[in-house]
Amino acid sequence: MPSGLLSRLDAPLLPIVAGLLVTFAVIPAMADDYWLSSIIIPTLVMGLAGIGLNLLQGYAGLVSLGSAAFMLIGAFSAYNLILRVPGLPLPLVLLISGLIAAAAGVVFGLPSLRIRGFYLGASTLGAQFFFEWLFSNFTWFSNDSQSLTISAPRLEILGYSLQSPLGRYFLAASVTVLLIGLAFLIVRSRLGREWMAIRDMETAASVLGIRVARRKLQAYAISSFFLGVTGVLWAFAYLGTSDAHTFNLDKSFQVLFIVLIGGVATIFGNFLGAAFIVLTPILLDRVVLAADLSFLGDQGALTNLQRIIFGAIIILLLIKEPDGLSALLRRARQAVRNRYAG
Amino acid sequence: MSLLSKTLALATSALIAAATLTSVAQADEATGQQLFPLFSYRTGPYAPSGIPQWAGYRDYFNYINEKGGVNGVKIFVQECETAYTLERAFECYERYKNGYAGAPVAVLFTTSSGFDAAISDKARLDKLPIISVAGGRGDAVDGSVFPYQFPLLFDYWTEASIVIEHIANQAGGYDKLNGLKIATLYHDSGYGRETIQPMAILSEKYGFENIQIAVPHPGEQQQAQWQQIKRAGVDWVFFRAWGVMSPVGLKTAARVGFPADRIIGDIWTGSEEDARPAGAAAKNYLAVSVFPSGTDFEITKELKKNVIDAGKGDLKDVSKFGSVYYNAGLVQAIIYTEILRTGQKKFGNRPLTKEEGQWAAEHLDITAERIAELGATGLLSPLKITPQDHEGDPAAKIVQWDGQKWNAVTDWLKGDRPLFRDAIYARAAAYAKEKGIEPRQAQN
Amino acid sequence: MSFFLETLITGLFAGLMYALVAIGFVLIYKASGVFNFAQGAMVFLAALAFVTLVEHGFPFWIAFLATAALMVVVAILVEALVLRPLRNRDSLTLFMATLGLSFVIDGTAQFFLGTDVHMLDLGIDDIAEDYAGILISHFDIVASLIVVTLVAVLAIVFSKTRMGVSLRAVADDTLAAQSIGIRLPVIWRIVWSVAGLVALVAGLLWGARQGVQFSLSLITLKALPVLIIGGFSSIPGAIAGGLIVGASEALADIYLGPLVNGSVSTWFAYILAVAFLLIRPAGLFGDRDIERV
Amino acid sequence: MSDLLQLRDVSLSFKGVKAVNALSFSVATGEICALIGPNGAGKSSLLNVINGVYRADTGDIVFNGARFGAIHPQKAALLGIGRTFQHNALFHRLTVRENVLAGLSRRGTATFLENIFRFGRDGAERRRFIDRADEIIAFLHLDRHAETVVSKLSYGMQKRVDLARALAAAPKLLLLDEPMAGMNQEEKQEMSRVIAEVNRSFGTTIVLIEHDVGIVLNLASHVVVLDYGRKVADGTPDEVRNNPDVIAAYLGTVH
Repeated sequence: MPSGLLSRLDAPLLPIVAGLLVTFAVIPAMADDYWLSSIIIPTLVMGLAGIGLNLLQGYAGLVSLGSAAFMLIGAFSAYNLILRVPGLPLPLVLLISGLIAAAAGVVFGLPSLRIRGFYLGASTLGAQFFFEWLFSNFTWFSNDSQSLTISAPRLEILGYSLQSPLGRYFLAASVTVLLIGLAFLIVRSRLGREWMAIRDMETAASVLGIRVARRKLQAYAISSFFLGVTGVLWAFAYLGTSDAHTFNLDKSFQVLFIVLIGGVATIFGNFLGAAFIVLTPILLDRVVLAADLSFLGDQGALTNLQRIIFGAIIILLLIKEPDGLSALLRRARQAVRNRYAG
Repeated sequence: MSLLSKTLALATSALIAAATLTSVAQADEATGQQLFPLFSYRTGPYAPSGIPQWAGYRDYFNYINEKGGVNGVKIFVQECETAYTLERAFECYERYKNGYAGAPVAVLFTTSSGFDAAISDKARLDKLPIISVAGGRGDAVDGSVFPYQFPLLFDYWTEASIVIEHIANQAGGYDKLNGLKIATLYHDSGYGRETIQPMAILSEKYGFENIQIAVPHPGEQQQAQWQQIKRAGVDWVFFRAWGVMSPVGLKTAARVGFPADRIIGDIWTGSEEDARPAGAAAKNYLAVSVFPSGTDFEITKELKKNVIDAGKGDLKDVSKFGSVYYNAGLVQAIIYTEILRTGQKKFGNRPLTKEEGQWAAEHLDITAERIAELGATGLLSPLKITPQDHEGDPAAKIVQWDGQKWNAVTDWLKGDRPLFRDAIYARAAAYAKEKGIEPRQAQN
Repeated sequence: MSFFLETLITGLFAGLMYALVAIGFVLIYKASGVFNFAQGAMVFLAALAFVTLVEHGFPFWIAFLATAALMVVVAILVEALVLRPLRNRDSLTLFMATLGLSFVIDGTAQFFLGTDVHMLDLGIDDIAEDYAGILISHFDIVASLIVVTLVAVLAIVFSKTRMGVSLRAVADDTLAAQSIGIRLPVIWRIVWSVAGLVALVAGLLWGARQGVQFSLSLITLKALPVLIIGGFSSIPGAIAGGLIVGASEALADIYLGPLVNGSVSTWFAYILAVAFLLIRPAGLFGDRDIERV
Repeated sequence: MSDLLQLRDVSLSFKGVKAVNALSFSVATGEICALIGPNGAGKSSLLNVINGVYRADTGDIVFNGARFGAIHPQKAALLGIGRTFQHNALFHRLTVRENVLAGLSRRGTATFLENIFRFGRDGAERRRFIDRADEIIAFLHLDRHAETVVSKLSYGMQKRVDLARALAAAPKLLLLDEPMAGMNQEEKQEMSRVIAEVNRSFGTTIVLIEHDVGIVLNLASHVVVLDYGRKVADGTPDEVRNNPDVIAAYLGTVH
């Protein structure tokens, strides 16, 4: 139970060291460019997006169907900051972009003070469509680029270029590690506890004197901060180029899938969810290629077949594994332990 | 299933997955062949515009391979479904940019202006030439700034001037344009916005009123836009649609009572797939055409005999054989094989690398005689690329839909490309500055 | 002025068409508490199946009945494979499941029936005619008559038949309804079938206007603001919401759009809906639960 | 003895039905006041009005010298009104200790940034909270379950956690909505002892709703009898016991 961790304030040292070692030594040494660029980086970044939404939805119990809008704000903020404020160091760019997204998150979180459930969910779609329109309609945001795309500026920290796949991986991985740490600090703080209280029983929380409105807006702000930073990474550390439609409704739904598949109110579960979202289409594609299913139809038919399978897997997961992949993994670990202990 | 076996199943499938991912990448069954990654979109809102094109490509490659390949080098087609999303296109790009299964990639056809814009930066860094036939960014014709980009054959700027040329011809001369209202109704994307600048230049020169109206992606609703057009008393509409936006636009025009014969479609808005679903509303609709439809070119007859009738064709719906988009795919496939031949002449009859591909694309010269040898007379006009000019000599016809098929109503029009020269090169220079690119010195 | 009226009227007509899609949502939401994102996919499936049959030479009514039967089959499958296993789960999970379902449905439709654009001709002219200086399409009038008839039929069915009474019982109090012997799975199957039929009608009308292809499934997104304004559980609300969204969106696109150099149709309805929500947190006609503690 | 709480002519209705009808009574500082009456008498609604969950249609409430018609629940908590709930309203996915810590929220002084990054006032607050939570947990003999997720506890235990959560922030006035509902006689006696103990040790004024008249008359020093939203009787247990109206309307019919 993640909330049970609350009282155990300090994380165990060994797994952290091992995790850092894998992240910064083993993976860079083992993975090739394709793995880094097409699988590992997007998994990390989408996992972070999952954390962003999970803080809001899993911990504070608020619904959002417009997560991608805040990624979009982050990405375009970063582009414009680098373009218009020369010499601003990259870490600051990431921070400020996240803060801009957070500010927007507070504004679009205001309805949550009056509305609940799906009315709230559907109204967050307003943010989705509004920002998608805003950033493609006003070309100033894309520096009047004819194609409405923004492309990665020179990414560098202290003069060291991060343009190579490995460099972009280090960027994504460092930010990921920092934000995972931040997420743990948040959910183990009084703020995290009060979010969960509001989630479990809002009236009781209010009666106990928890500042419900303020906590909700803080949830939107922090969630949007995470999403904003994630958006920068998605646009520049992963894709290299993006436009407003990169962060469309499909992306918002993907983030939602990540949370549900990975596990509600978990931190690491989001990366399982992200791996599922990133790998499944590629795997299905490869399986189709390897198994030569061309007798079933052309590539289009096979893509639709993949769509069917993907949809079915999601339904199946929701039915069979209500607590997400992280619960499955936890139980599996338990089972293995029991078998070898006994 | 017990938890343990569940875990084992999970672990096994993960292993199989990892194995699939790596093994497919490492097999070299295609050594000695030339990789052609086909970034297709057979699903999503733009699938109808895509499917016949992929058939055009595949059928021609199939035909060439059956005849032994390009000078003995077979074309290894790897289709990668993008669903017209940038992210899938990126994954496809990463997957194939360094070749695949032992087959190198020489040039990459981007198949969408959107991918072209998004991939161009990566391609420049990877030094991989990208080719967009009758698409891509207009300023990429400047080979000194864009050594790796080839917007071959036709561009949207020239298209704009051809549309104005046609309207001038109908009105009785360029001097009659003054005071006319010409609206551009465009798909709100990089592709759609390409004509904003040339229309502004043309409007300034000829004095017509230039109205620009955007339709948001994917364009399944256009009521307000057409009402606006109707209300403004627009004389002509330059209709730059794509996918579902085309038939919806034509039907909506009919709803508000705007005549179809005053609508001129873009080259990607002028196929059977665009007009036919609009039914009666599309009758007399005009379009700019670079890729003629029809099945009685030498090469299409060959394809009919050897591929279609042999049941090896890619089309599910054979009635699309010889349609505008099918022929567009075919023309692009022909251009590709000619690029390979150009390179092979210099580097030998073997699969080309991307450096060699870049050289080949810059020295492509498809003459009228060569076109006749290919059996493509009437399908393709001569095309000569130089390191300075990455486009060739663009020309197009205006065609009209009679309810069943497209008929040419003009001969080849050339528009007024020199008019844009300064603007195009200024844009290229601005791009070079933004990206810190040192324009290449002329070389041959 | 006449242009204003014309815009307003075409907007109202469009709004009725939105309402048609929204009604499918409302039915399902009332009976099973599921926010069915797959409604758009069902519209698409129905239209595509119908048009394919017509193109293969089947007469209109045969094609209509066959497609209706298909929608019933879909409803039965959905109940058995998705709703029943997910019984008593939270509403977000159910919503996500319908997202997955929408992939399955539109994937299946296109896997078997292809991705082409089909023309769907219902034999109703979609050409504007002049009524007292205002251009109105014949199609709009016929379409709104169909919508009105459909709503009337639904209203009669739900108020006069035993099935309708059971349905209302379930919507009012699921537990009580079960305790008096109403079988939920049966109700679900019926309601999803009815929603499937509504989807078929919506598919035919929208398909005739836009052509039948993938983007039809996107009209879900047009129906959502309608639902927010009207309330998820009210059919009159869906109609009122539809009219409000249709009219205001049309006017905004014409009069606000040019000021911000572009169409505002992708988001305007949503922002309007949020504004509505701030005033009426459960929509125009929705019920607000009193919280018990 | 002064009055901590006064209700003056308070009325509340739902969809036209009067739940509370022009009700007035006072609760003295330090006493245990019981509200009794049949189901639907308006007892829970009354508690909800006192701490702001419902808004009274008319009438005033005076708490600790401050007078208000309606109050936001959060504000009520800040003024020192704590309460427990009739139906389980615990934070069911949190542990017992976390529930109690959440009950301390209104005592928090650090900003969210201090809390997250653990600087400034956070350290002192954290220690203060944990000490206080452990104190309450020990007081209510919940030590063994401190780390248990509350949804895994028995019903009786959950009631106790609810009380602990409400007590944590040391309210001046504690509203207990059927704290013994669903308990057996032994558990009721135990809970009754705990409530008396709270009243004695912390000097907390308590208003409670309870159906078991036997328990109530032993525990409370002041009893208010309600029926259909009206006050039927108001006085000491002995007075109430001997009130003929009460006997007729209520006591006579129960048990």
